[in-house]
Amino acid sequence: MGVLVDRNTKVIVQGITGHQGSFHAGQMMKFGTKVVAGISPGKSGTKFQDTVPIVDSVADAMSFSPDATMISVPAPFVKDAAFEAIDQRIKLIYILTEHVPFHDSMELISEARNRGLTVIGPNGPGITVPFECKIGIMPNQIFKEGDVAVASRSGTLTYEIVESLTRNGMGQSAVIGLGGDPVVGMNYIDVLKLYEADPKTKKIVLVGEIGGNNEELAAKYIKEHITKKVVAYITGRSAPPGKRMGHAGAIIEKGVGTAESKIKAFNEAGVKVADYPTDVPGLLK
Amino acid sequence: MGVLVDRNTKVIVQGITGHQGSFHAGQMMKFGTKVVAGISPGKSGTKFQDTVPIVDSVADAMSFSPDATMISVPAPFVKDAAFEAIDQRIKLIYILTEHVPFHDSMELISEARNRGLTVIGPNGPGITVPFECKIGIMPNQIFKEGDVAVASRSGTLTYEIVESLTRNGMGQSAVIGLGGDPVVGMNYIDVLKLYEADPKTKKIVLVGEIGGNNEELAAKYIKEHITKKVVAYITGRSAPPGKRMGHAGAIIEKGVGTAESKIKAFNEAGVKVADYPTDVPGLLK
Amino acid sequence: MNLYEYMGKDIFRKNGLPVPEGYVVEKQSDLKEYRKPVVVKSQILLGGRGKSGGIKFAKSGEELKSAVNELIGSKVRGLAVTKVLVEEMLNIQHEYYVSITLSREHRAPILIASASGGVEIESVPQKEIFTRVIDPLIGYSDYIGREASKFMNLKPEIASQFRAILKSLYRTFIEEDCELVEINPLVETKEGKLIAADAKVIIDNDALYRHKEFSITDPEKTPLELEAQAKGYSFIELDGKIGVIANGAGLTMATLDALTLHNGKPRNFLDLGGTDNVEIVANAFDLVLKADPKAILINIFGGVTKADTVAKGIVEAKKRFNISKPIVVRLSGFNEDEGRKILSENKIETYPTMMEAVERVVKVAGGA
Amino acid sequence: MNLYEYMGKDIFRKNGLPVPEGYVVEKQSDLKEYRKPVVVKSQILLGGRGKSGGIKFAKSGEELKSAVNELIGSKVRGLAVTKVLVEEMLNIQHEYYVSITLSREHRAPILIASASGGVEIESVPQKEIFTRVIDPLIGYSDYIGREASKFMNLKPEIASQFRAILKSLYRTFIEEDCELVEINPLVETKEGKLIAADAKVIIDNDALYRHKEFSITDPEKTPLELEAQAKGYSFIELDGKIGVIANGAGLTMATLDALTLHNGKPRNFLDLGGTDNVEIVANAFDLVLKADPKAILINIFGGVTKADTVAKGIVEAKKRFNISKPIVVRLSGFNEDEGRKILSENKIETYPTMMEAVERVVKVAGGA
Repeated sequence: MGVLVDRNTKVIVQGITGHQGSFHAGQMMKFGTKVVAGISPGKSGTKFQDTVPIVDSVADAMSFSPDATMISVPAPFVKDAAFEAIDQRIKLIYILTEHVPFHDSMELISEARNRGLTVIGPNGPGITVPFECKIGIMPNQIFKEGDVAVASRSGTLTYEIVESLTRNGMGQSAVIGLGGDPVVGMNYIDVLKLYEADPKTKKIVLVGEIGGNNEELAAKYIKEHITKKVVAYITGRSAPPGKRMGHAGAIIEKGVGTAESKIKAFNEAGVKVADYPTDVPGLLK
Repeated sequence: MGVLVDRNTKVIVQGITGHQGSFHAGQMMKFGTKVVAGISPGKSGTKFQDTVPIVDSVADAMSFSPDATMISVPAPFVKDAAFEAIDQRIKLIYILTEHVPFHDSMELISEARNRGLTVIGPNGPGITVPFECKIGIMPNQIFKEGDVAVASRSGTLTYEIVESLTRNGMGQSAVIGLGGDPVVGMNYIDVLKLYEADPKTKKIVLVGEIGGNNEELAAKYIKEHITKKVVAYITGRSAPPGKRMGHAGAIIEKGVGTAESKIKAFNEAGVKVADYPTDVPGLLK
Repeated sequence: MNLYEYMGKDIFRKNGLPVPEGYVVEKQSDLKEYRKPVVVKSQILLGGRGKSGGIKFAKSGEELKSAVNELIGSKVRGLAVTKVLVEEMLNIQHEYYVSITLSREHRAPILIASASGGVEIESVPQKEIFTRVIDPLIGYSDYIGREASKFMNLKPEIASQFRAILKSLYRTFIEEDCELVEINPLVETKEGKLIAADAKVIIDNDALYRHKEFSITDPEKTPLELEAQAKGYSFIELDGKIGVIANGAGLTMATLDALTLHNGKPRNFLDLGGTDNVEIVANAFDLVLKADPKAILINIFGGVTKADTVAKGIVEAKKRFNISKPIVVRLSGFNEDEGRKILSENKIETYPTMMEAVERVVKVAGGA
Repeated sequence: MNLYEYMGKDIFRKNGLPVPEGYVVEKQSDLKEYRKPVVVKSQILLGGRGKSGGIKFAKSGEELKSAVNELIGSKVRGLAVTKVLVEEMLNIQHEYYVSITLSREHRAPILIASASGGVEIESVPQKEIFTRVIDPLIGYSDYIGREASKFMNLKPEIASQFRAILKSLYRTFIEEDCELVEINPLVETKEGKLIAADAKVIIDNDALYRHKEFSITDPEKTPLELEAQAKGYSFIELDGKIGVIANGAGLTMATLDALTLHNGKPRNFLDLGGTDNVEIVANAFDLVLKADPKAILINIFGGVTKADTVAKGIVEAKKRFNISKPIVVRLSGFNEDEGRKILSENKIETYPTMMEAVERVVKVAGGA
């Protein structure tokens, strides 16, 4: 088993006939992911790309014994879709959608945790274990199999760093995008535990950004519990306080969550922090 | 360990300065129950019966390491008191209060179960393991130590039957009053599991009443899982349909939950059903 | 507390559920001008009104007047009709069933729905009924409605209305502290609209303090039961001869059962509850005496309620109400010796067991 | 979305929270007759208004008029004052602090309260601050308020008001989809009443679709930012010279960081998001051009956004807006070769890495 997923992970896609859902389901299949069914209410009986059966509900998809779901429905419907997946006890629930009200996320994540289920996202690029399984939207071509695990709150920035690793001959054991929202299912600490336990992972890259204190908590956790080498990159150094940089996660409020505070915390935990994304491979050596 | 409680069980009382709370806390202590603290907001620093410290909150009572709580506060405040106990992860939560809106009970019981905690009640007489521990309002003088376990939805009727057992030389290993409300923390099946597992218990008495289908479910469960001898008594045979007999549990609606249906279910499960409460000891022989 | 259809529909309307246009009529002068065909529905708390002549149709002003005339003041299924609901007649395409009630087993709300509505749900085959337990901490979510409407084979335009109804119905169930909210039939009109043609709503009595608007009178109770409720007693009138006062709902029911098994018929159910107050005992007699029984049976197992307190209450009541009817008492439990002593000093018969007391009271009341 | 104090107080009032009597004034003619001493408070979205002269007291009609006169049209902490809130003056006995906000760590609401209010909560010692994470599936329950009021050492009559306020404040937080509801100071008056003397409310932007009443304009945004928002772009004006278009919030921030580390100052933040639409790329230029930068840097890592689409968008924008300012492009990822080809055919500079592009744009923009 890789980190959370592997080549046997059976995935369903809630919203498979949508613009995003269909594009990324197709890309996932090209990557090698076992997409066993798609959900699109009212379209049961049809097939996605002539191979993947489409059903009306997660309940109906249970005959395919899915291990994971990708939720790609409009933001107002995400909570409902997530509860539908939780109700069927889908073990891994990845939410692609952005702009989900965080009150909805709080509720659905609380309930999933009560039931012992894992949520990734919302508003993140998902999880990739090259070349076992990809659930999410990371570009297929940037990966290389290897021993570096990446955890990031950002999407494109993750790709930038993963590509830079690949270009420098450093393959990845797992890449998880936590999501850019203030409330997400997995925080760094949850992912760090998985990476520490994963035999394939030798080194870890954390990609952080301004806002909140999850990087600081991660730094503390690394100091106390992580034996593997960790390198970090933090973005938002140049962001003015109080301005929201693009996604809800990235904001500095009342001096809390500045890049300086995060870099300091990492340095104190013995974690080197790269100035530029492209400096990450060098620091990993 | 007895059923759920024993002589080492540390009990707190939420509402210890109330009319009911103080009377029954006193009786429990006479029985031998370890009442370690009482809660009465605003009265911290004082003592109950010169011995039991009174504190303002369950949080403050945690220094006494309680295992169980008795909640005896007015019905509108029960949900809050229960959440307070749940928040502190008190393992056994007994609710004495009657007339708790069942919507409140649904929520608090759901949450307790999510956290792996046990709720007894609302609106029942509690739990007694003679003479280890009594939490609740059963009269002290009716018990005798022995091997008959009793589960009942009713209060005074339980005493009637327990006294009748004692008078016939049959002591009790445990007596649990489930509570007369339509929504209670423990159903017969939950209690039957405990009694089946309890080495001290040899025989089981179920006291049921009209309303709902919990007796029918219990009968089915007994047939499939219980190896010990079970005798039942059902009250409400003479109740007219649609009339609510005293507590919310006791009502016959649309032919569901009649005494006939329950007696039939027990008979089919090989459980003898007494006509009168005083017939129970004879059937146990 | 069972609500009349018109009260249920008021609640539905408040919570955004579609109901037919209509108004309540108690007397001819309440009638509004006739405009279109209407249904005139007796407001009683029993089903089967249609078959019992409690529902009439009117296609003219004259028919409306005469329907109201016939129904108000009549009896339907034995119940007096004091109000009728006058509603627009629906062009019925199909009748569905939907309700939310409590699952005691799951300690959670349960949704029940069927494409076979308009009849008692008990008569619908199990395989045509959709049921779904709802987690009370999460509540209704739209996917449940999608599963239900697929099960019921609803067309898309009906399904979306149906899901909106489920959402509002669940909110009603929660916000109004209901034991039951039932729409039967939920009508699909020929115009393609879903409308709640009936409304059955039961409010949890224990939650009435949060819903003052309903707490005035419970339409199902007799005047004496209402008086008892106001005085804080759990009291039900029955049709026998023997007045009963006991403590605890279970023990009181067991007492009625024992009477019945001994061919004695109880006149009432009265649960004293847990009390150690003489006045509460004495006043219970007032209620039972108003029901005019042949004899009175007291069955007390002392716990919270102390036997001596009950004895004092009985003595007090005997004096205060000058009771000459036979009183048979069974006293056990906390302070029983003292209680029996008080009673024997006042020449009131006591027995140590329920069985003996029951046998005795049936005898003094003159059998069934 | 940050709300002005007066908007926050409207929400408080709607949710049953006690606020001072008061009204909003935009011009002298809005003033009501003077009756009792009042506070006149500039409506701006920064704290520290008192120290900056943004709050005035008036003990006569004349003083009120002149306070309004002085404040409206003035600048407080650099922000133009267009509205003032005229409120009854409170007889302050004590000032408390209370707020509910999001704990990202716990993915749950967190209650923060202190008996030391009226100052920035950051300046209050940790041991004087009560914090409590609230389970979002359960919500606020009164015992939390009892623990808080005990911690704060409140007298019983104040404690019961405080608990009622917490209950309403939590409801406000949930019902209005808030990121923050803060009352600082929560005033205890000499008359023994608790009143919210200030109101800070932040609504989750992503939930604004459920709260149409707020979605008109975000008072914190510049006109250009509002225009961008209306067009669906995530856009922030900054004070440098180099226009920036990138995709993904993280990559865009990283681009600004890289510029800054190279002594280049960004004029803006613009996250294209994930798009494969030429028009969306072209229109992004319109916004950036309106901010009048010295040069424009495009940094794209193709994924959802395809590099060739972006290239076409850039070419289209260059033509449509007749751009003569230097444009420096970095293109990577999905369809990068095709994208670079399109650009080089149109004589637009491209670089394969972010670093090279950043170095180049700082140079052509003429340094910092």
